[in-house]
Amino acid sequence: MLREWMTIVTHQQIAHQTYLLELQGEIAGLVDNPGQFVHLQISEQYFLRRPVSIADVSPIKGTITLLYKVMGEGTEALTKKGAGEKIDVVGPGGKGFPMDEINSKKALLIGGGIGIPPLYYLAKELTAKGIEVVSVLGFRSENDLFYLEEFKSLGEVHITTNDGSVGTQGFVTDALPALDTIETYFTCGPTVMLKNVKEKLDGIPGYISIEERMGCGIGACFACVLETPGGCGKGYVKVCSDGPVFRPEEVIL
Amino acid sequence: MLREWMTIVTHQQIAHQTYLLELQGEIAGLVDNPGQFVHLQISEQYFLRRPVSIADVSPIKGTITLLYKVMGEGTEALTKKGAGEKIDVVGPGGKGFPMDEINSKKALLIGGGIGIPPLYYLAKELTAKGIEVVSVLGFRSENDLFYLEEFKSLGEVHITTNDGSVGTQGFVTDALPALDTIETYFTCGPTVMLKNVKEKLDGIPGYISIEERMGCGIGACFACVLETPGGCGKGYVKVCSDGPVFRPEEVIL
Amino acid sequence: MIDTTVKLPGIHMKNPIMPASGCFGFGKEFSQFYDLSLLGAIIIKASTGERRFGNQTPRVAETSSGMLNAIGLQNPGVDGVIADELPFLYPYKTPIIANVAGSTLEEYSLVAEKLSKSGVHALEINISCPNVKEGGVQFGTDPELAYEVTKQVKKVSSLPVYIKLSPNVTDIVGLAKAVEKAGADGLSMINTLTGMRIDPHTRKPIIANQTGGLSGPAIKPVAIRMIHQVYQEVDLPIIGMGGIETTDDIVEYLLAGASAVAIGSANFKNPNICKELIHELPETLQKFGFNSVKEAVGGAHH
Amino acid sequence: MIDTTVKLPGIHMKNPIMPASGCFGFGKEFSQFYDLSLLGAIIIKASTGERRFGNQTPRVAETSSGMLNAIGLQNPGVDGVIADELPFLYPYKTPIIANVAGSTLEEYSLVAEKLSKSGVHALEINISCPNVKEGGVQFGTDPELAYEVTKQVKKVSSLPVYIKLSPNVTDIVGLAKAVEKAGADGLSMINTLTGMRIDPHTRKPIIANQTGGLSGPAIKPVAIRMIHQVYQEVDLPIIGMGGIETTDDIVEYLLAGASAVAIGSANFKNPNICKELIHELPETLQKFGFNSVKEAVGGAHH
Ligand SMILES: Cc1cc2nc3c(=O)[nH]c(=O)nc-3n(C[C@H](O)[C@H](O)[C@H](O)COP(=O)(O)OP(=O)(O)OC[C@H]3O[C@@H](n4cnc5c(N)ncnc54)[C@H](O)[C@@H]3O)c2cc1C
Ligand SMILES: Cc1cc2nc3c(=O)[nH]c(=O)nc-3n(C[C@H](O)[C@H](O)[C@H](O)COP(=O)(O)OP(=O)(O)OC[C@H]3O[C@@H](n4cnc5c(N)ncnc54)[C@H](O)[C@@H]3O)c2cc1C
Ligand SMILES: Cc1cc2nc3c(=O)[nH]c(=O)nc-3n(C[C@H](O)[C@H](O)[C@H](O)COP(=O)(O)O)c2cc1C
Ligand SMILES: Cc1cc2nc3c(=O)[nH]c(=O)nc-3n(C[C@H](O)[C@H](O)[C@H](O)COP(=O)(O)O)c2cc1C
Ligand code: FES
Ligand code: FES
Repeated sequence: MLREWMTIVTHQQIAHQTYLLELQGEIAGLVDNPGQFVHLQISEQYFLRRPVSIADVSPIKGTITLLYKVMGEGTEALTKKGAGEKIDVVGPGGKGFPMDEINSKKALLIGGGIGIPPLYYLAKELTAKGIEVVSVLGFRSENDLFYLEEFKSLGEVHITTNDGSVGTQGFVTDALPALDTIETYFTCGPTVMLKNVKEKLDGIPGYISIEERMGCGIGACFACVLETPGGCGKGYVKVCSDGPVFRPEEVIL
Repeated sequence: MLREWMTIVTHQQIAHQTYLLELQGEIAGLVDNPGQFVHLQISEQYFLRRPVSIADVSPIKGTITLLYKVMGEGTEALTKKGAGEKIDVVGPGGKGFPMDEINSKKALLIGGGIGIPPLYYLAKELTAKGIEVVSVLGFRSENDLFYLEEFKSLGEVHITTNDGSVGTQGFVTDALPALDTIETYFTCGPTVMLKNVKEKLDGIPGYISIEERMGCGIGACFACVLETPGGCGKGYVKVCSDGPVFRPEEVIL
Repeated sequence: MIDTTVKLPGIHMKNPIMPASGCFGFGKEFSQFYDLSLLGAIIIKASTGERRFGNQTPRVAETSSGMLNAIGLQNPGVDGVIADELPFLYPYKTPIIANVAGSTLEEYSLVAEKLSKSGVHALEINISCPNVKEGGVQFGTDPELAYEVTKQVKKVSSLPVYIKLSPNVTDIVGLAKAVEKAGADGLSMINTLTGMRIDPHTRKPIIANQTGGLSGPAIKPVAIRMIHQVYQEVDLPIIGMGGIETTDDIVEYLLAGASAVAIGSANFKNPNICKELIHELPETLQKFGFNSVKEAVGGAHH
Repeated sequence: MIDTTVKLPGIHMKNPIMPASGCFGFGKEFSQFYDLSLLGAIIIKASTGERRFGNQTPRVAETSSGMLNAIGLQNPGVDGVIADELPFLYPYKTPIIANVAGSTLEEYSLVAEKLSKSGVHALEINISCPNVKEGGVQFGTDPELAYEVTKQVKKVSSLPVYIKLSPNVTDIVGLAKAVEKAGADGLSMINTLTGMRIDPHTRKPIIANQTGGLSGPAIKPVAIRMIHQVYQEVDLPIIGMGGIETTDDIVEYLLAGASAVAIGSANFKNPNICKELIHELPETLQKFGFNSVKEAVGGAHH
């Protein structure tokens, strides 16, 4: 893990309140797995860093791509930064999806809103390993859609929107494909979604990626802990350093 | 007085750690007298505004010119702003030199360091009124010299530097011209200089412009008060709204 | 239509927004920027028995997200305030809250009594000014003295009395309960936290008085916490203050339990701030699903 | 050559800079960023008698120039700390200060006694943690309890004992004097100020525990003021902390009266901060005309 000033290579809006940010620096060479994140210092005005998933890595350009949504003051301020500017980044954080231990024929990816970005890099890595990918992506509305073509180029895609403006109206759990051939699932999104997914896909081996407010982002402050069922292990895990990806049975959501 | 976002027209370094900042906006049309100042909000990161004297006004362009020196974090951050950017300004503040009541043949202007800028606009206005101007300008060193040609175009100029690299070595009070023909003096600079000038020029009618740390800059918070001799008037004056220009006999330095 | 009106003892307000004491002088300077009749109320600078010059300068210093001040209660004395300052404010359609300070119980009583008859609408008793050597502080940190000063002031004044509490205490609820028992009509929370800055160049405190009162967004979390605690234990309306700069901040104060809010040092950053917040508040309330200010008050406790 | 060494009871330091308790875990994570042997000392996270899970999440919230935390003393218990965490630190050439917390006098004694024999160099007694329901707070706000806990810990421990004071008190000097009388070897100042933030969307406090401890530059003026006050009245070395982010800040702390400093939440903004400050300090001391750290200590009092 490093702290460095990365250079903004690209910064553009790709959907309603949604931006693509491509950053160049040494951190790009340190990414081990999809599902890892970087911790961004937006400016001196915001005391805490903001965790954002790595949505893609280009080893050739030495860049990582982030896809983020404006959720509050920090992400709003982030939109003001232009290509060529530098940004203070710590990363790559966390362990991500353990690509080495995954060995399936067909995988189901379920993402909601700002949980979708890490699944893109995951889908790329899975298909590169020859694993078939089916994605279910949930958005608020038509204007919020992003990276649809990118996901489609990697496999079957199902869309849901809260207002039904595209795809199935409802939540990701309302548009699950036939599950009989799915050997592993991967999901990332708001905690309430993760809970529903975990319940619906009970029995299928899975990986869930969890969001929690962070202090340090490196495992030192205990801001981001989750309890483990029956106090397994140490009785807790740290989302930032033990996760953000866990097996559903490892944590209490 | 207004609060407005003025546009930066010019921003350039003119001497060691010294910058010229030209700002366009309605405030330029409201300046009554030389010696008034504006109160700049550098950015959200600096809680208090910074008072800076108006060094020149261009009614045609609708601009004011500020000349400032980097003294700490705020002025350092200010140097980063570029032409075209907007800056949050309150002004014009204070009363300045009362041009209407001045009626001399020859005036002596004594400025030290960042006290020099308001004297330039003053010199212009005095010469415009047909008053002859002699200036004594004190700098730290040769590298710090600014606006020399500008002052020279308006009258006789004497220079002092602390290290003697140009002009007389020492302080402004070491290079005073013959005082017999001087009818009024005007001085602006650090308080210790003002004290010395006041003493040396005792007997000659004068105006001194004073620096004090400010809160509101508009006369409401009582941060910037000076006591008056023998408790004259209310017993105090406020530098920001009653001043920054006073008669030497009006205030206790 | 969002209802922004607030009725507190003695003060019926168009909106819950007023400038805080000491940050708005006696109003005159800010009247250059906007019509003071827009304000929900106006709290004027502290009055003492005699005129005071206050502390030496520098009296202010900048801090991270805030500032220190040690003005030292400079004011023309209560008679001067009544004769020279209040008449300017009477024509405005805005209730006036006069801030009362003193070094002794007698001084508080005297000032309160005189101001009670001056035409102002309520009194705010500053038992918490950290920038004067004697008095002031102890009244704000010792519940018995706070009780006593409230009792005395209530005795001489026919106006509603708001006690302004200091945050520099171990037990803010204890203080609030003491002044409630003594008959206070409301609370103002909070005054400044005592702080200091040292200039590494001069090796001396920047403020001539050494310590000063810390205000600004830096102290907002402390104010919110104290208001939240006091709201649960004390049955008095609270005027909340400390670092307010946005209408989101105001909603946070209302939710914590404030019935109205005061804007202090933000007036120095932006002389139009009160006007702008008053203008924006209805939209912000609506954004968060409120139809009125009253609906939001104490909302974090349900 | 600028002399940056500092000798305090039990800890001989290359430089006056150490990470603050709870902001550096037990060191492992930060050892990815730099060699921990660079540090003047290292203060580890609090240990309690038994392992604690701590509070519900969210446990942190952002504020202006600071943050709130309510971790709730999560730790593996003193035996776990000694068995699983300390061995990692022993190889580094850096004195270790163990932070001791508890809910009862007995717990403080037990933890202090065990840690005394573990190989650490000094104890820091956290009588001021605002984020646990029982204990902690009262020990830090009542001078008699503070005296008692110091006395007990001194009885069972052969190591120097630093008492970590809470800023949430009316009279910080009274607390400092009480623990001095009880035999404390030094003071740590300050812990966090208790604060709260409310989210206008959810209408609830952001932190699950409702209140949290405010840290960061927002609290620096309060820390400087308290250290300045205590330095004048109490004859104990002070480890200063609260919002330090620059070497200028460190000089300000030294001038106020701190003999060494701890860096807390700034480690989250910049994981290299301690290393960078250690690197820059000599130059900064020189800039302000000091030849050593010792020369600067208490400089604002001359
Ligand atoms: C491991 C991880 C990966 C993430 N990846 C992405 C991503 O790829 N794209 C994306 O758009 N968003 C992502 N998020 C969420 C993102 O961190 C928040 O939306 C962002 O921090 C909001 O900041 P703000 O200043 O706009 O909001 P504010 O609400 O103003 O932020 C205030 C504080 O709360 C924290 N916070 C607010 N929402 C969240 C949240 N959902 N999770 C964690 N902290 C939060 C902020 O970091 C900040 O400290 C991720 C979060 C985590 C934990
Ligand atoms: C009426 C007036 C007119 C001025 N005109 C000019 C000018 O034309 N050109 C110029 O270069 N400077 C001028 N100054 C001084 C200028 O305001 C300070 O140099 C500047 O505020 C320093 O800010 P900083 O952030 O760099 O320094 P810091 O020391 O970091 O500032 C910290 C705080 O102290 C205040 N402060 C520091 N020095 C002074 C000072 N000398 N006077 C008042 N407040 C101070 C700052 O405003 C700020 O609030 C003037 C000051 C006054 C009062
Ligand atoms: C310069 C200044 C002067 C003040 N004078 C007074 C005063 O005279 N009486 C008083 O009760 N409070 C006084 N205060 C405290 C404010 O009214 C307010 O309680 C405090 O500043 C917190 O609010 P803020 O963070 O919005 O500034 C003063 C504050 C400042 C900054
Ligand atoms: C996340 C976090 C956890 C903390 N945990 C502890 C602790 O376990 N024991 C303790 O004495 N202080 C603890 N503190 C307080 C710090 O040690 C320090 O006193 C305080 O944060 C002020 O310093 P800062 O402003 O540099 O952060 C904690 C602070 C933070 C931010
Ligand atoms: S954010 Fe600090 S431990 Fe996870
Ligand atoms: S700065 Fe507020 S009165 Fe002068």
